[in-house]
Amino acid sequence: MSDTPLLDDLEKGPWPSFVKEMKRAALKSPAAKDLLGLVELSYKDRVTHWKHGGIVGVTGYGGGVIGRYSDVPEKFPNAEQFHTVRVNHPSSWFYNTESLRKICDLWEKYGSGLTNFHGSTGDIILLGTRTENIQKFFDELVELGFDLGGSGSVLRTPTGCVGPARCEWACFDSLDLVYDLTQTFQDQLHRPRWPYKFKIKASACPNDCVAAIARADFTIIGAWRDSIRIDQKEVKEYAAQGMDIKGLIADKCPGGALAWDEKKRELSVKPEDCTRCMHCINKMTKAIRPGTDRGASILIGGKAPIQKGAFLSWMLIPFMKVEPPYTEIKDLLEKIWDWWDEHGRNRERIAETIARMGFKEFLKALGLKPLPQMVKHPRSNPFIFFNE
Amino acid sequence: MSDTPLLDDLEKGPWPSFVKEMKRAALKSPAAKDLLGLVELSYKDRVTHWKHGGIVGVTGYGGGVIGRYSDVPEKFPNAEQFHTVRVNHPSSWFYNTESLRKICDLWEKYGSGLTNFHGSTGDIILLGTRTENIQKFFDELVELGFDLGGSGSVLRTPTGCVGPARCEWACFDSLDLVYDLTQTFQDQLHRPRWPYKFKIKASACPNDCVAAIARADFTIIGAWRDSIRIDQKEVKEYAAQGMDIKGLIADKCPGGALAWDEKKRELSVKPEDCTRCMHCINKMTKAIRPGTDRGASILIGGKAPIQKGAFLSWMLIPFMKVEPPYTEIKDLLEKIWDWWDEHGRNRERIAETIARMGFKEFLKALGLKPLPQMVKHPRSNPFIFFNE
Amino acid sequence: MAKKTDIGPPDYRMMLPESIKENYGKWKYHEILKPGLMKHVAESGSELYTVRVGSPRLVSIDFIRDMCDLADRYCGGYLRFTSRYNVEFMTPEKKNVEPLIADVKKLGLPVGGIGDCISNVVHTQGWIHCHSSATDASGLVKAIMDELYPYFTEFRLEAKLRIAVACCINMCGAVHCSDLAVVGIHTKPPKVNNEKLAATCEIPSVLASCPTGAIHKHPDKDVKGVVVREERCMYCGNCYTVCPAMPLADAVGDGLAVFVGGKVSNARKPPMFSRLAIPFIPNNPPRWPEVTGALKNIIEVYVKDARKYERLGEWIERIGWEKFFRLTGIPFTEHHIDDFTGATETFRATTQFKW
Amino acid sequence: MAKKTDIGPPDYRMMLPESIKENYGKWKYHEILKPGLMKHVAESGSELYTVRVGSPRLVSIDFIRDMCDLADRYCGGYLRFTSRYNVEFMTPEKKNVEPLIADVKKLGLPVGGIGDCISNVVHTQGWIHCHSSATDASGLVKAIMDELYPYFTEFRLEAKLRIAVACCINMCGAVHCSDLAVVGIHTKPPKVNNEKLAATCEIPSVLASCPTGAIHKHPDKDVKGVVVREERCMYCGNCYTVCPAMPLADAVGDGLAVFVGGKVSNARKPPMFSRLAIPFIPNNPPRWPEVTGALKNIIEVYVKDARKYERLGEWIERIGWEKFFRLTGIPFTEHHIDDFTGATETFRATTQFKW
Ligand code: SRM
Ligand code: SRM
Ligand code: SRM
Ligand code: SRM
Ligand code: SF4
Ligand code: SF4
Ligand code: SF4
Ligand code: SF4
Ligand code: SF4
Ligand code: SF4
Ligand code: SF4
Ligand code: SF4
Repeated sequence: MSDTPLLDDLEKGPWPSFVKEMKRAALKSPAAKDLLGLVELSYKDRVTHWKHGGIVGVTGYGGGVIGRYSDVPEKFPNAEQFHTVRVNHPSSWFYNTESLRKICDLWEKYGSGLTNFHGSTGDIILLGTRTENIQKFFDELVELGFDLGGSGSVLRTPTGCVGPARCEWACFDSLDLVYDLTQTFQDQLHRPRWPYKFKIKASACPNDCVAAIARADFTIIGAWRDSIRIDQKEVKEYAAQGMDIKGLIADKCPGGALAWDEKKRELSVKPEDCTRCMHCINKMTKAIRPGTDRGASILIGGKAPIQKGAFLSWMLIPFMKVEPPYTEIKDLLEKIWDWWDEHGRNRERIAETIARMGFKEFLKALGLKPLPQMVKHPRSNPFIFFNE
Repeated sequence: MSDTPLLDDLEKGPWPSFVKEMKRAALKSPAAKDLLGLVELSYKDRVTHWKHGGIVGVTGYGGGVIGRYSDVPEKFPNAEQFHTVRVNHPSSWFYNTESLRKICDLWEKYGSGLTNFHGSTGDIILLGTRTENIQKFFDELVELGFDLGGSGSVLRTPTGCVGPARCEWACFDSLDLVYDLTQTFQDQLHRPRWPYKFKIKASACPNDCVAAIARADFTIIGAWRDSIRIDQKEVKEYAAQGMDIKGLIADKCPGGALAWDEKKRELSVKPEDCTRCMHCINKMTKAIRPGTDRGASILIGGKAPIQKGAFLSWMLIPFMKVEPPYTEIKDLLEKIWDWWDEHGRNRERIAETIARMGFKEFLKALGLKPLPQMVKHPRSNPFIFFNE
Repeated sequence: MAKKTDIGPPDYRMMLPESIKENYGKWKYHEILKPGLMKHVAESGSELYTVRVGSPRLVSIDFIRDMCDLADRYCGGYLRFTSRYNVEFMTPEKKNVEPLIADVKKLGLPVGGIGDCISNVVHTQGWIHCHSSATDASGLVKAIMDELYPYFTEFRLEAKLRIAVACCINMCGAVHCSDLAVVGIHTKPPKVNNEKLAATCEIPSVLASCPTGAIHKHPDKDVKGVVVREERCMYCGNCYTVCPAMPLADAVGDGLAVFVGGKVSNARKPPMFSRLAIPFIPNNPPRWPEVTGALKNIIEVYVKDARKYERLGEWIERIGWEKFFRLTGIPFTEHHIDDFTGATETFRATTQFKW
Repeated sequence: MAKKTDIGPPDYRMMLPESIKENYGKWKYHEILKPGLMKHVAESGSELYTVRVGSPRLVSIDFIRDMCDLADRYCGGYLRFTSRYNVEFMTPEKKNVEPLIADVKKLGLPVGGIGDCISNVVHTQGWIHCHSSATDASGLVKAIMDELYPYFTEFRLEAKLRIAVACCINMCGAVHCSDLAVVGIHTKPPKVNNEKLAATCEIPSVLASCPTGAIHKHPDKDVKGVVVREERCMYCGNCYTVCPAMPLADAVGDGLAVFVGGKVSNARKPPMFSRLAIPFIPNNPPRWPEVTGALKNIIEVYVKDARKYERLGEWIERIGWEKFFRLTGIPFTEHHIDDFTGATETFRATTQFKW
């Protein structure tokens, strides 16, 4: 009888099975084999069998590796150490098979052969190696042209959506921007110096396909300044195919910018009322497109609940052009980091520092002028500090 | 040349002038005359000339009179003391002229002859008398069948809308309820015992014509459990007169409960989706009426900004019948006061105590079961206390 | 002899005219016939006409006597006041209506405020009677209503528009949920008088009174008193409420803030708080032209752009705050950005905005 | 010799197929042809077909090699992964599409997730690798997707539906803004091991780590360590993150909470947070039937009642939370009522509600 009955059950069913993958790895790696046993034990005990991570890493870097030790080494000696290496992915997770195969070979040599494509920040997660392998692995990884991603109180691996590579709505080059920022800020990415982690994500339009607004301290989302472009011929096409353009498109426009003329079968827009929500564009891909004067909005502070509660990023700069060498964005980042470095408390994300110090103070430090676009609505309380 | 040039300017213009009224009073009352001079001085200096109130009142009561002294007694000796007496109004501010005239005569005898009909809590505000007059005035006031209203950390004078007396939408008897509660809780109204003030207001339907939800710690607002009643004949009338029933009524229904049949010219309602907002009733007074199974919702915590910020009252009891002797409401009030008395801090309104202790604790103390109607939405954070 | 107390207000039944007693709770519908005049019709078919009359609220007893005369002449000796200080004369007799209105006008009083109008202004004491005041209330209201008079006496709006004035941030009245609210504010910290303080206040309770912790024991051991960290002070007046030795009133520092877009009713949209439109306008009695001008501007922009049945706050919600500031030309400043408890709730967490 | 460092990731240009390089930034529109298949058309008229394939995310290097084989065979040696871990094969050659799909299916992998589908589940480490975990992530995801499989491979929805799983409240992933989120939670306070604590942690930082101030110095002077005021503990795990001597994991106390109605995109409605639907479901590996059942129930109610293009959260906003709880039959408890910072914002400040 199998010694992993609980996990075996998860090989059944239509969705691809991670257990099957663990067993594939186990064929070649004793560590992976012991991992199976250890996880089976967790399924039985209903608790984790991992201990708090110790500090492991590569010389010169303060992050990129998550140390991990099991609390049942006697039972599963080969999984006693099971450190994770975070490898920085290429922009928008595009790969040529040659690079991928080389990484696989390297991980076969130094690791458990188990991996996550990808971690939820966006790195290649290589699961399970021993302390003594880490430096060797790293040295060879660099030879392949790859480097580590971030962990700890550093700049985390920036990510961006597929954007101009395969999407007609990209308002800036998310791949190039992410690549450039990642290269420019290598030092901030590898060497902890801040109160806490800092994340950058770039979605090239407001659909936000990398969930930047929810997960990134620094959120870059595509925008345009002129009007959506409507092809009335194609609009008539959709109408002819029976689409309820008034009910499903115009009436759902949050800005009330769209008007449907049933007689003329034409859709007109009042650009000043368009909030660029993407809905009409999303649903009438052949007829409606974003404007041509493109750039991005910058939002600040997105994060998960720990500790002061979850925040969605807040509008900081309604519109800026986003073009190489991206000087404006880089200067902005430096200013933000300086202010956060100075005022942030330990384990305080930028949003929490802003919440504690006040948005006003933050704007002053950045030399930005207050705009109504920054708020849902003005204050309702009369407790105004007038002292300047 | 007049010695009140600034105030004189406010006698001009179409809106009735309080200055004219002050001058009318000044003809008979030296105190009123000096008040004119004192207020003119404030208009000149752009600051108040009143000092912090001292404790003045009538024997046996802890409130009902606001002591007030001027900081320029030498200039205006007759306004040196200018105390305010708060007289509890009859329900919904209905009067017979006989009672009104008697109060006027009394105030001519003991006061400045100046008054507010009414104060913004709802009392008759009699402005300007001296300490030695207060007890005498009170003794004669009681003979007229009137009594003082509340001030300080007491139950403040309850108020209610015109309701069944002249409004077709009343879901309970706001006049009788307010009268009964005021009589029942005379002790709480006259003798301070709480952390802070406590206000009760009753609007007999969700139009809330006494702004109870914004100003009352204990907010009683009319509601019905069954369906609005639609008279299709009258609906057709409105349509015939050219009312855009779809656009102006059905589409504005917050619950999406209304459907307009253009062909049949009929308006139908899905009662389960009606949130009783009153809009369709308000705008089609002849065609649509509230349901017949009537009562009230109880909300808690409305208040102004001092100190923890302004609050609108929060839903506490979605529906209860409101009938004499109003036992359910009275018991609820007693329970709330007991809890607040025990846990409230000095100068902390009930909303602030609830905010500090948690709604959950408050519900437990009242023995109320949690309902989704009490919240805009459930919590979004995962910080749940499971310990019971 | 033992004094009579705790009798409470008189029984409301004594105060109701026959026509109301008969149809009490049996009203069927109402019609607004013209500004300031409405008719309620009972199940029984009997009618009741209501004439609404504007009052300055701060009145002499002779004004009340004038009202009584009219009520005796036309309304069987009964009248009422509204929750916004207006006087309401009610009669079942149609023939009484026009003569009544004529006599009201003879007294120089406005008829109106019913329906989609600006009604009377909920307001407070101000320099007339309150030590906390940062401005006067009666004078502001008079200046405002002179300016907006036709909105009371004529139908010029798509919905009700409710105005409130408060002379300090205690906001006596439903100020924080008004379509338009004018609030007196101090902008200078309290002037501490330590002799008086030592004499009349308990230092611990003074320290405790300050929500921002701006008040501290006087550094100099020998001085029994306190100092205020001025940069921490938000001029809320809590300290003054508990201790007379810390007045905030200041001829230059005191003035007005304007809040907009609040509502109380549950009609269509839930109740809304008013939001800051103008952080500070200096006191300029007797007419406060900058204040009346600002209100007029907002109202005129609203009237031009609003849709049928749209309250001011509903209109702003539809067009967006950024467009509100653009259309009204009111400058948006750092003061508009919330920094009180829960401020983060007011930040914009979406890419959606208008230019 | 000095080690090479700070080279960063490889240049993305090396990773792009010709067909993309040519039309980079020049795409015109796209069409979704069937589940898991879409076509992008460039200004130039050239086409690109994308086949999306579901992945378990936790995979062996041999799985990656399988993907490489397919990419070499059909896509000129290029492929990509999505922000939700799916694999995307792209080819300009229409003729390649069906053979590719056939080979993918041979490997037992699902094709789908494009358009109005349930896509892959954003998730985390769980018992596979994380010391903080209150549950497993990979197993939950497998159990959930087995149950919801047809929603990935067929069009059964009116809008996208995004699911996330996190194994503790650190919520690694956009969990807090997902249509459906399953979050591992501890419900028992940390078990303090004071010997270990004295050895490995600084007591001040342990005390400071607790947001609720539940951790106190040990009353007994002789014990170098801390005690936890259990009634103050909200099981957030902050203390454990800073000190290994305070584990929260508990076989009985650990389980899952379900949050619903979040979204990230700015389409139509601004982004929304997910809100608590089910406070606690005990861990029941390997299949967590109570969890998969709960999700299925919510989805089926949503599918029945939702309108075209309505995300789960938009649907709830339209019908109201009280109706959501009624239709799904999920009990509303005191745990649903917020008591964290800013809780008062979540209370209902209107008379508007449904029964
Ligand atoms: C590996 C990964 C989950 C996964 O399986 O994909 C992960 C794993 C951990 N996260 Fe995370 N986080 C991961 C993405 C995230 C994300 C999502 C994102 O980055 O887009 C979030 C939410 C966004 C955010 O940052 O707010 C996230 C929010 C957290 C938090 C809460 C931080 C907060 O401010 O709310 C913690 C707790 C902490 O930092 O102490 C945390 C901590 C951790 C730690 C280091 C546990 C700990 O406290 O030491 C986990 C290590 C697990 C392990 O043993 O490998 N992780 N973590 C993700 C990183 C992989 C990668 O590099 O691609
Ligand atoms: C007279 C009146 C204004 C008026 O001209 O109508 C008034 C006058 C004062 N109010 Fe008020 N309040 C009056 C209705 C209100 C209302 C409206 C209401 O009751 O519907 C409110 C807002 C609702 C609320 O209670 O939240 C109100 C909120 C305050 C506050 C803030 C309380 C809070 O918790 O936010 C204070 C400050 C305090 O209590 O220390 C206050 C304090 C005061 C004091 C006593 C000043 C003080 O701090 O000692 C004022 C005395 C002025 C004077 O010299 O006569 N008054 N006060 C109103 C009472 C007349 C009456 O009985 O009918
Ligand atoms: C007399 C009075 C009640 C009282 O006991 O004194 C009253 C009486 C009526 N109200 Fe009111 N309301 C009165 C203050 C209010 C208030 C409170 C306030 O203004 O501070 C509100 C809430 C205002 C707000 O939301 O900020 C109020 C919100 C309404 C509404 C909802 C309006 C809306 O669309 O939001 C209606 C229905 C309507 O007008 O369509 C209404 C309707 C009515 C009706 C038609 C009810 C009826 O069938 O008799 C009454 C006369 C119509 C009118 O005045 O236009 N009444 N009404 C109050 C007159 C005050 C005044 O002199 O102007
Ligand atoms: C490939 C990917 C970007 C990437 O760089 O990897 C992507 C690609 C596309 N997204 Fe996305 N989205 C991707 C993650 C997201 C996310 C993030 C997430 O799921 O965590 C979001 C935000 C989800 C949310 O709001 O919670 C997202 C919200 C959208 C929307 C807005 C949907 C809505 O109505 O809210 C659209 C437009 C639409 O579908 O109508 C869209 C549309 C698209 C289009 C049609 C854009 C285009 O023209 O190529 C792409 C394929 C359609 C599709 O997948 O249905 N994409 N898209 C991601 C695929 C993830 C997956 O494997 O399923
Ligand atoms: S975020 Fe916008 S531009 Fe980027 S992939 Fe999604 S839809 Fe395309
Ligand atoms: S993008 Fe959104 S806001 Fe702009 S017109 Fe289209 S639907 Fe309206
Ligand atoms: S609150 Fe309702 S019942 Fe009371 S007067 Fe106003 S409309 Fe009539
Ligand atoms: S009362 Fe309001 S919610 Fe109810 S049907 Fe009428 S408009 Fe809709
Ligand atoms: S608002 Fe302020 S100043 Fe005006 S009466 Fe109330 S407490 Fe006094
Ligand atoms: S005014 Fe308010 S903030 Fe300023 S010192 Fe006094 S209590 Fe503190
Ligand atoms: S969610 Fe919690 S348990 Fe899961 S990986 Fe992140 S930190 Fe670890
Ligand atoms: S789990 Fe959180 S709340 Fe509980 S003791 Fe640790 S830090 Fe404090």
